[in-house]
Amino acid sequence: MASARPSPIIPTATAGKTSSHVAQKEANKAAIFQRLHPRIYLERFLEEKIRPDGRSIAQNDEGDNAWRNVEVNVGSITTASGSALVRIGNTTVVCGVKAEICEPDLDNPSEGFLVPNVDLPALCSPKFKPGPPTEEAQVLSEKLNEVLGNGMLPLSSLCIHSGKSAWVLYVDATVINYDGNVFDATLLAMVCALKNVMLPHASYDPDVNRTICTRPGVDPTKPSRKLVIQEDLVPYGFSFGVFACSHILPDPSASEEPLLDTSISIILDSHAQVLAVSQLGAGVDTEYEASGPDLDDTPARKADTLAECISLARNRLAILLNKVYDTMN
Amino acid sequence: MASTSISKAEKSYIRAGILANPPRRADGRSLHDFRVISLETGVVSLSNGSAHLSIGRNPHDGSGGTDILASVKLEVEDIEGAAIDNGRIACSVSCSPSAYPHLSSGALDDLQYDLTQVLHQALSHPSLHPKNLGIIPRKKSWLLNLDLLVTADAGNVYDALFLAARAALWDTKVPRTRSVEYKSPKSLLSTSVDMDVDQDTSSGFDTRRVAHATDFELPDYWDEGEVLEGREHWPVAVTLNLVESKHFLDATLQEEASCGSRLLIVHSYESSSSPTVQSMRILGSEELSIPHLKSLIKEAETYTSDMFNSLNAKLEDEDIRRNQKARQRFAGRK
Amino acid sequence: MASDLVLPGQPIPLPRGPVPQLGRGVYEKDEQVRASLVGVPHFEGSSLVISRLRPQPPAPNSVVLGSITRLSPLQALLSITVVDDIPLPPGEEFTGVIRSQDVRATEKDKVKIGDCFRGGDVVRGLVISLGDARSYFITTARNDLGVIFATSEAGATMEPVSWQEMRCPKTGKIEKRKCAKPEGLS
Amino acid sequence: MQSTFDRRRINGPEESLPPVFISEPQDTFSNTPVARKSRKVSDIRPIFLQPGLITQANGSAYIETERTKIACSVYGPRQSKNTAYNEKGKLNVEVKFAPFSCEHRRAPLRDAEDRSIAVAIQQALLPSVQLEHFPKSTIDVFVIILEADGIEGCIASGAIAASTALANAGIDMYGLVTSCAAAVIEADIWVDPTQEESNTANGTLVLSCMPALGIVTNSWQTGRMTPSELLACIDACSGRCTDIHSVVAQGLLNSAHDET
Repeated sequence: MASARPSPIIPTATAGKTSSHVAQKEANKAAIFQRLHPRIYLERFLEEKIRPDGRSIAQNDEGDNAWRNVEVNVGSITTASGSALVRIGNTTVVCGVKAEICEPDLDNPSEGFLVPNVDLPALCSPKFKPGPPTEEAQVLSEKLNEVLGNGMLPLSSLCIHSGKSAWVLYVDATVINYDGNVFDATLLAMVCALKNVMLPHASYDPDVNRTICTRPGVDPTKPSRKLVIQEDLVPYGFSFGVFACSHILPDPSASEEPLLDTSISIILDSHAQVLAVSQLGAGVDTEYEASGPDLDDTPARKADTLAECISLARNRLAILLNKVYDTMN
Repeated sequence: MASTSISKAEKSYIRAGILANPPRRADGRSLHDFRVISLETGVVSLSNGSAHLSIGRNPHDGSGGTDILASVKLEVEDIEGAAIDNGRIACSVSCSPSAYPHLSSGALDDLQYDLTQVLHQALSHPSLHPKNLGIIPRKKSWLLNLDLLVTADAGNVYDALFLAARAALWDTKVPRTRSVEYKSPKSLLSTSVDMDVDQDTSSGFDTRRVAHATDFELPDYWDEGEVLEGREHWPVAVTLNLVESKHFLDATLQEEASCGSRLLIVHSYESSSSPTVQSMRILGSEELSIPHLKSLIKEAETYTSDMFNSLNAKLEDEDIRRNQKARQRFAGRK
Repeated sequence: MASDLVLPGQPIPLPRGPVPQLGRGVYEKDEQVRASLVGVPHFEGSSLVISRLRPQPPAPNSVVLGSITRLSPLQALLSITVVDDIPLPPGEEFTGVIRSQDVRATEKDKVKIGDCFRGGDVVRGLVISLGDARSYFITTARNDLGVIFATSEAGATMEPVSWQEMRCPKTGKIEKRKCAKPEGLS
Repeated sequence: MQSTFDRRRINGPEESLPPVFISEPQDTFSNTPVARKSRKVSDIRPIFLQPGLITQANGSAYIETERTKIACSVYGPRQSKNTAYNEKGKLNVEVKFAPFSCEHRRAPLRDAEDRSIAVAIQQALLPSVQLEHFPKSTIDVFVIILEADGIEGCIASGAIAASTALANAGIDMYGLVTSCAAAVIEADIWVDPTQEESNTANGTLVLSCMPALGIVTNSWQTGRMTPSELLACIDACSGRCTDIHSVVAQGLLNSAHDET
């Protein structure tokens, strides 16, 4: 990728302005350059081992500031059975769980339903228009449905009366601010929301063919209960992007995402075992590493991209776990 | 209602005319005059009550003017577990594309939705609910479908819709019902009219079903029956079109397009003197100060009471006219 | 703490007698000058203004940057991404059109669009008018307007050699464009 | 809730019903208004307003009044697609209830109630925006209701959040719009009613105005009121709107300071 310097596009800053005004002029010129040539803009940054939002990609440090700050707060929506708000950097996702009662399927009469859906409304990013779910929202919902269906929440625990009535959990996530890496944020939000759910006590009354629930706290003999969640199967998602076959970018932001050639998603359980891995596109091009004239890499970089991402994900998981735990209990 | 596009010159000409002293309007009316309103009830033969209303129709060739067709259709609704016990009202306004040729289908749906929203919220409020829409408590009740069709719009569509709705509801006849119950052969006790007394009879029926199925009979022919109870409370609406400090009534399409905003007030007359406000909306972007809004609300009372009285008079002589027609038809039949 | 930051609707205290000329961000309502934007009112030249560095839609005489999306013999379609040196957020753009008679000032009727623009070129233009419902009318009929960035067939960034030719550094091939005069050149 | 099959979403069972609780009988219009615990009848709920929360948008605001949570973002001025040429800009307001925002789950696709609230908010904002500065363009205002406690409260808070987001987006406005709701319950005026209070009310009013200019932008009245009650409601609401205006002003000043 030739990176010759294009001719200066913007008229040079006129001298004599106050420093803050010159700084604003410079920032404005940089913004114009990013809008016209996003790819070259990102290349320039990566040459200095810095990403546009200030995170470093240098290999030597413990790599923690390569990830954006994660904030979780739980149970803020009272009309939902369970809810969670997750913020990864600026990406903000609110997830609410609504529990309803339905008749189980004929072919598995003693199982309830788990229905996860992601909504990317026009509010969260200029690239979305109001209307039915976009392709990206559908792909996200599909991936989340697969990941959450790995037995973390045994559907048999949602059964009220075999063959007659069972719980259906509508897990709806709404993205409020779309700044990249929505999959990780939504997965974390859904997991925290499910952990926050309080199901009222429900009993099926055969002669009226209806299920009656009791509100929490009304009747001590019929307490409401939390969901049965297999702690060791709880998935945590870590996403990476590979730019120009040369740089691995953990937790890509909205400005970086369209420029990535490869997107890698690693899903670990709470014991750092790999639950799922997906890599779309080529990994880091190792021959390029060796012959690259201006990239002073040590041979260690030759390791396979996927293995590197998994190790990065593992040390990030440790930090993430104590953050999520101290908010949960 | 949906403003046609008019040029800036025409717009300022109309506004100047209204602000002038004495005001002058294109068709010579004064600020608070209405165009000719023609009303006819009982126009749809298969409905339980109907009315056809037009405002500002050209008397010679019958062209132009806002034209509304309103019809009421009663349906029996099974209200087994639902929270309603004596009947429900559902209004819906539909606009024929020929009335709004310049609107795309999406915009037409939105307009229909907005008109329906205003009508339904005002007319289906419990304070106006007629008592005689129940048939069998907690089992069966009447669903009153009020459907209004805007076939032509020459301005002032809200007033026309409320007038037509009121006329159609005035004209509605609810067929009388008599509850009938089937006694299961085995039950020996004489069941009282009150259905929900539950005896554990050893009848063949599945014990879980209620012992007596009840239904109802219609003694009347389908288009006779009593009128809706409290039919004089149905509201009337007035739209005040605002031009700076002045306001005028019954605007034509061009006048609607040239005035910045409109205040819609819906009044219902419980006792003949003081009205109650059933709904109020502001539409449009002109400036309106709070004291000015309050004065408009007071003045609206006079307009709605005139309209209320003249409409009642018209409905009375409609009834008389139709009874004479019925008598002649009866006399003609040997 | 609150410096003279004003909010929309807030009356602005006028320093001296004569009511100054009102620029963008302020408006006058029944003899009272009020702010219509959040910001600090200051004087630019003779007019009182509140300036906000916000993306604005193109207006007549605003300088825009855009990339060519479609070419036809009579006009070139342009997707405008920068208006008056303020970039639009990613994903937002306005459509502009450069009619063949607006490409250059000389020999307007003998313009061949293929020799002036190619798809993907970044062009600096001036808005003539709001145009029609779909696009704004743009002109490049000035020395400092025209193609400012183009990639050659070989994929290299080309340098302008004359007002209507650009050269690819890799292959040395000359391609015809209506170039903008680079800044800094006298 | 009868969930229609939609191939673009993950679908649950054909039909599912919200849980029926044993404690409350099926009372519809039980007109026994529950007395207010934490605030007087004429007080509004405390407002938390945070402009500039959504970085991707031109302007945005998040508002919370006890159990009502609304996020709003403003995009534009944008090119208005497939509409005829008009020299005045267009204001397009879209409202969406989150599926988990109400007692009963909301349909994720277009819900009927979304539009009636959008129309009310659009009317509240229309007189305040100087649309003549944006010919041929559209200003999109998107509102998401994360939690709803009273439809009138949602309209009022939605209008406040939208007006704050417009100011945060640097859209030229005549003034900030604030809005307040009131309900008439047995002949006395309850300001800023919650869901149960407005269920027992026989009339409600949502008043939006520009306190800086004393201009009413929207008064949206439903139910039954006597004219004197209506005028009393208008006075109560316009008084509260001025108090809310100072909250909005403070929020905008703080966020403007952080920016510069």
